[in-house]
Amino acid sequence: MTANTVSTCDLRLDYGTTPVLKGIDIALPAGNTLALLGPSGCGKTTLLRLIAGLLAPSFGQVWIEEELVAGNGIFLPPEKRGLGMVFQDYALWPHLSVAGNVGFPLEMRKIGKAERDRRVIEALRRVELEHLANRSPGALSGGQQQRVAIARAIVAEPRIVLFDEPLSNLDRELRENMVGELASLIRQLGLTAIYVTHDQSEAFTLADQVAIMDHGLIAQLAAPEELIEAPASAKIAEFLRLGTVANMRRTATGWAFGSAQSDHALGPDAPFGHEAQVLISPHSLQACAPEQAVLTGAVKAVQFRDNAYLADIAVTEGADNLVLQIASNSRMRLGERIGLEIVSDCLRWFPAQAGQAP
Amino acid sequence: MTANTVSTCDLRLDYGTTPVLKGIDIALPAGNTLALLGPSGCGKTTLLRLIAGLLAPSFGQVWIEEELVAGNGIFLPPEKRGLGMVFQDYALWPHLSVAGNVGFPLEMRKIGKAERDRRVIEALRRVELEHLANRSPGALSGGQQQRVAIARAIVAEPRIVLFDEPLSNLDRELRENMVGELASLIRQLGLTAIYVTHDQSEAFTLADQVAIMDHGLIAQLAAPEELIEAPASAKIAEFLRLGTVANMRRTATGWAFGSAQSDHALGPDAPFGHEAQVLISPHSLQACAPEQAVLTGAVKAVQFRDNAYLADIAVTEGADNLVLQIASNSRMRLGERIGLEIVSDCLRWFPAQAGQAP
Amino acid sequence: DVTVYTAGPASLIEKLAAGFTEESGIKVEFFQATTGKVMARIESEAANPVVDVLISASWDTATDFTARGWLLPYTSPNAKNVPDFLKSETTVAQGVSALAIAWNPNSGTPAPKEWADLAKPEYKDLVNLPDPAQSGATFELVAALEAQSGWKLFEDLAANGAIVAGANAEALNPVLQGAKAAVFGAVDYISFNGKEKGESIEVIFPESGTVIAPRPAMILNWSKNQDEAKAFIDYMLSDAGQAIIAATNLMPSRTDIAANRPLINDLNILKIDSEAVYAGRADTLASFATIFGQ
Amino acid sequence: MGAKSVQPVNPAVLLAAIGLVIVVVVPFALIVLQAIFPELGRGSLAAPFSRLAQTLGDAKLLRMTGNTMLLGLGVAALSALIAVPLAVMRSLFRVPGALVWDILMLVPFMIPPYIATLGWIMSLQPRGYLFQLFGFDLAPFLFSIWGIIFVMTLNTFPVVYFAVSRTIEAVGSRYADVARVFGASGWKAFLRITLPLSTPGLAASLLLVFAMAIEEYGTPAALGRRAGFDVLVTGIDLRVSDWPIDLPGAAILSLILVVLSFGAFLVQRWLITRRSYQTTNGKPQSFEKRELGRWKAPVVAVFALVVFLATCAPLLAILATALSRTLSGGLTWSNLGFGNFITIFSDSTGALRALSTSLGLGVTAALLTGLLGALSAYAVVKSKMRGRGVLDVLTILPNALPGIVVAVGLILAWNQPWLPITPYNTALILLLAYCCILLPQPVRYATAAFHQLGDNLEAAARVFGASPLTAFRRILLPLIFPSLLASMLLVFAVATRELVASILVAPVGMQTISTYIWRQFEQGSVGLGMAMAFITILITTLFPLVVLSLMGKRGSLL
Ligand SMILES: Nc1ncnc2c1ncn2[C@@H]1O[C@H](COP(=O)(O)OP(=O)(O)OP(=O)(O)O)[C@@H](O)[C@H]1O
Ligand SMILES: Nc1ncnc2c1ncn2[C@@H]1O[C@H](COP(=O)(O)OP(=O)(O)OP(=O)(O)O)[C@@H](O)[C@H]1O
Ligand SMILES: [Mg+2]
Ligand SMILES: [Mg+2]
Repeated sequence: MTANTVSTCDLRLDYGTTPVLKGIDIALPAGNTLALLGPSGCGKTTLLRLIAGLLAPSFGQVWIEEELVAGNGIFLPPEKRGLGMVFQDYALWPHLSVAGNVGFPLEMRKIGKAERDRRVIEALRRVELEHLANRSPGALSGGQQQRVAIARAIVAEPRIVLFDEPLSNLDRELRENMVGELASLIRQLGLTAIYVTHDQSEAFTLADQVAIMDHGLIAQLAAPEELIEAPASAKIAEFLRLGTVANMRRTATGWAFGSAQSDHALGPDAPFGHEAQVLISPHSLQACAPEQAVLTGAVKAVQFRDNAYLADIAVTEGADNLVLQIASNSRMRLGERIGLEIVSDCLRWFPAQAGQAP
Repeated sequence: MTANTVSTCDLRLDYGTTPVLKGIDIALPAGNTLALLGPSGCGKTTLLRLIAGLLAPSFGQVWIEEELVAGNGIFLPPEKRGLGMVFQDYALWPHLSVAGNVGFPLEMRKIGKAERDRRVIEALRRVELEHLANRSPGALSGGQQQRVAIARAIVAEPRIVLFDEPLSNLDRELRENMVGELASLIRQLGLTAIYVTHDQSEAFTLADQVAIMDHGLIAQLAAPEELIEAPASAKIAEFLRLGTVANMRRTATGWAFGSAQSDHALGPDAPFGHEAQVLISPHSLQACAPEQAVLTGAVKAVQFRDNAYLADIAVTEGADNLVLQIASNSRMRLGERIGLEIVSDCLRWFPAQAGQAP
Repeated sequence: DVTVYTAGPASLIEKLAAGFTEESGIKVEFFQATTGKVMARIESEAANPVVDVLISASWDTATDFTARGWLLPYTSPNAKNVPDFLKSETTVAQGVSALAIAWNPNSGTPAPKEWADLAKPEYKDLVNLPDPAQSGATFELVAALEAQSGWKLFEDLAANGAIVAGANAEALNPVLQGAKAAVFGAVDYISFNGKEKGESIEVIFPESGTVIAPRPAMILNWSKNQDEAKAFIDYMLSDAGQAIIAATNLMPSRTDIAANRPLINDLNILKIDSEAVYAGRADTLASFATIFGQ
Repeated sequence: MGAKSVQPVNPAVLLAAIGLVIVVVVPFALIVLQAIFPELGRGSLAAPFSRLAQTLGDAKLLRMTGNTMLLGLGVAALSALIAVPLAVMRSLFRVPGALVWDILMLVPFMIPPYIATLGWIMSLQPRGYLFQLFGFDLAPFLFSIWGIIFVMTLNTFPVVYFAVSRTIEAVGSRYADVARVFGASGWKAFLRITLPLSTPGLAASLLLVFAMAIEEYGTPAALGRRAGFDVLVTGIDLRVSDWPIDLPGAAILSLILVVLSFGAFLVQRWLITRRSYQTTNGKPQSFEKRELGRWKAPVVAVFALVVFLATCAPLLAILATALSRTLSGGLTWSNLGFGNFITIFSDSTGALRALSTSLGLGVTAALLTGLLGALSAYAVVKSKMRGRGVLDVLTILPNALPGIVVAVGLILAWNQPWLPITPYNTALILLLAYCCILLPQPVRYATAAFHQLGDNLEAAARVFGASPLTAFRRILLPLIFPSLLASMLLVFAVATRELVASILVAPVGMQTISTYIWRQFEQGSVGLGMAMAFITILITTLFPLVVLSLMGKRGSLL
């Protein structure tokens, strides 16, 4: 079980002269799930297409079950790679019914009619669509189409499944059910999966490893906990919305926000005037009375998030319009002034850097 | 400003003999944003299409700016309704460049070339795509296509914009930026918007009113806070994932889970043996040592959510496999036994009912 | 202006029109096609006809139009030298063609002299017949020969591999190229024209006789340009007009005009009883078709 | 803004309806009336139905109908066999010289069928060119049903080629690629996905081919008679060319043809409305043609072979005849020369005038039928109007009408004395005839293309403020343009050489290329006619080439 089911080596792809993937290395052991996270247009779909055999790499190799399938002048066509895939745009065949779409991979595996029908219905039941088996996919809602695409990808129980944002158009309840379904399927069948998503909780729930992609490169590849506990850079921390990244300057005794002189937080030792970035996550902050606090701010916005309110606090100290987020069980009033206390051992420090957005 | 910009009255739509919308009443004052939430296939897109004039209602009326635009033998074609729309499937025109797609609504308004170019670039800048203006939409990633669709919907600054899951394929960072962009646009221009989404935080951030749709009907229409504080039914509470809905039975002194006899929670007075449902949200639970607790359970799963870990706790008491969620700043170990304490005044009680899934 | 509908060679009507316009200053608009197409057009236009002068390739149409009362009686002063059988109260022939055997001397077959020669083994599979259903003259030839000696000749031809091949020109082309040796009943002037151009083709009029196809010209009684129409008829029958007709290798209808080819008086013309023949047309065509396995 | 009553009439639909009434309904109605009232030509409604029994009682009718069906199905089947593989290569792969092959495949349409057939006869008959060059002939094959099907297929298969290649190009390779991910081999993916998805184009073009084959006169007349193979059109032609003219009989027989093609139409309609073929949707996927790799040479060879048979062989026969001093002289050096060409160039006024008339008519007919075809197809496929089925039926009526019958219908319609103005006896009547005869081409092509378009593309345009006509012009028309352009080129090619209807309705004094050529044949000047045919084919081929290159990038869509 240590053999890698899917791996790539220095995989590159150019569209014309524009490089889209600039050297991707992944190695996914059998039975593992890799989640791909990354900003829009960073090359996630392209990577999946390369693995599926829908594109040939400009450079580098792809191995599937220790067999070289692309690169070095070799190119194994998609049908020989034995994959399942959920396409980002679904790519349902308009001329086949829902059942026809879902049954196709089984037909290709020469599975008899009776068995096929049974498995099609089973797959449709997993995505809660068995009642629409005879519809044309054009007469389905967006979310229903997406679920047909999922059913089609898993119906033949391929060893490797590529999911390209498979749940993006589903409501949250269904999404959670589907995540559960997929997780149990992956576990039961020992599937290896690559899972592109924009939903971190989905990624962290399903994946054994998470790859953060950025501009055609993998910025960090780690287990979910590790990613949250130890993001490799401020950029990744920001991308994962783990909290606010603030620029700090070393004072004589501690660290101050921006150009402010008074201490705001404790941190690593460094020469006076040294700059660094710090990740301040909502749970490294505690609200307190504004009078006693070293840090104060006004409530700028309040959002409801999952199970608590998240308040954006515009910090008064320092000159760089810093906004921190704090979680709270009760809704704060807009404009309300509050004090903030930083729990210093929850902070993560990064060396200062120029660019911000990942 | 009390005039309703968009309203519908007993709006119904059947596909063939299947009713899809069964009587929708909404009334949206100018400058307001209505978020539509609802399970996949419940009719959200259909409602937008009716408002846009892409479908004629089977029954009922649609008013736009106090003018009857559909119903009673009247039907105003879409181009006369002056809307913008983000289609769920983007509906980009493959033969036009990105700029051509975005500029189309301006062309239809006979806006001169120079002005048009300026506004196209501005709209593209809002969605961070100005560098791709000359690409063909077929050569974009899914998320980039979606952003083109957004730019096209807002470029002409129509008074009313319909958004059909406009951010579903964007990464979280971009999504939050875009929500901010849209919110400021809506505020600045006084737009009236209907916003279909599966992301509650998006809905609650943007919307003045939220409508929960279910099977072609509006189950609840309320302001975001109200929806969270006072969901109209257990079904809605479950759909919104506000917590776990548990079946309770009245004991002599309080309420017990399922068929258990000992008290687990305080609640409204009722005859002995009476049944009810209760919503237990993560913040109505507190972890405590298992020895002293009336309620104990084992950690079944842990997810990372936004800013905290959410643990699923399989409750030991009661026979009905109850799973409660509890938020925690630290990751709990799977299988760990913990005690739970219920903060009774955070509970919401509903009369017992049969069906569960919304 | 005068509008002429004509079956027959385009070059002929072009030259006649040009000559007439030059002489009289009257413009001629013409429509030229096969007899069938010309008639179909007149038939379709019947509600609002525009034709003044009609020149057909089949005398039969003239008879029929006269019977329908569509023709304007007119006898041209120039028609004096036209034999009686080529004119009537309403109609006068512009020129005459005859049917003949068109034979390719390069075909390696002996020169035929008689219709019956073409049923000989030397001509096995080498004879074309124009379709009597499509060519009025061929029909008359078939009817006349049948009246003379029954279907035997045609049965022999069919047994010898003779083939029915479309209208006149279609039947001739394979003979020119050598696929066939002879046409049984070719329209003479087309073959003469070919010969003039250097094609290897001989036109043979069998001694036993052949049929002629006079080309009747007539004025329609609905014509609004009757004087011009009459002038046109006069011109066609004038020396100049008849010379143009002779130059296309048709026989001029006036007996006093010379031509570079055998004339009516040189030919043995089979007598036919038009009325009876046309009355039995459908039967004749059906028997013919049966013989040739159509 | 003034609200309108429910679902206001879409102006595109209205335009289509008006156009169809003028171009199709009027002549067709008169043909039906003519079938019923034998005396209609004389403006009398006497003796209705009197010819029906006699015409339908014809003993040969059943056999002729059977033969007609056989011919139509045979030609359609063989066309599909030849055209589909070529179309697939052309649309999914980068075939070297694709545009040149396309233009060359247009040439068969520019060769009048009777000339092409004559070319084949002169090539394959005993002592024909084949014999003169290689010492054998193929006469038994040529003068048989197989020969007829072969020759007619070579004249019609490009209809299928263009339609299917455009359809598959719109489908792209994406759907097949997806099938391959799910385990289908390349071949399986083609059979199960690409081919079914190209059904709209395939079915539509096969319908066109079927209709063209059953209404074509020249080839079955020239080749079929010897094989004892007569079809309905030869019967129809006999009735209009044999005195006494039997217009009602011809009309009745053509209605049988219409019924046959209507049957084919119903099958086609069932095929393309049974399922959805909307492959062009709002999430565009760019599609790049693949390289042929080591298949390049074989594929080019196949293209070359087909083009040689369909285009070069008849052209060479035409050229050989045009260069021959005499037919009987054969292909010897001494018999060859440019005499026929010199004759044409020395007295070129008539020819030039005919040429410009035909080119003008061809272009106008292509534009008009293109527009009307696109509008009607839109009305039928995309509008939700009630009665659009009727429009669809209207567009196929002229499909199987022989040109000569259309011509009769037009004369009957437009030569009524009470009409204040009439196109009759002007060039307009030719235009009407061409539009009526050729309208089915753009309609079928556009219908197929519309079936591939997702509904939301138009919906989006409307929402963003485009009126129905603007949405049609800016969004739908460009999206179906590749198909439409191909069909308009077909219309152009056919209209510039249409003979059968032209002969009958051409205004007095006006010649088209085809009537000009035909008159040369009539006089026995085969060589002269062939020379003229050759020249006009060259010119009509150059014309679209020039237009397409002027159109730049959009022209290369072809
Ligand atoms: N053409 C059609 N014929 C029949 N039923 C249809 C058709 N189009 C949509 N439906 C059905 O109508 C219902 C509502 O569809 P709609 O697209 O409005 O759903 P939705 O709420 O937008 O869902 P989603 O969140 O998945 O996009 C669905 O159950 C769908 O299956
Ligand atoms: N045909 C093409 N030609 C040129 N560039 C392309 C083409 N297709 C995609 N791209 C570019 O390649 C990049 C990667 O695209 P890809 O679809 O892999 O992104 P992605 O990570 O899946 O994004 P998303 O989350 O938006 O789906 C994008 O910036 C896109 O613009
Ligand atoms: Mg993607
Ligand atoms: Mg939807």
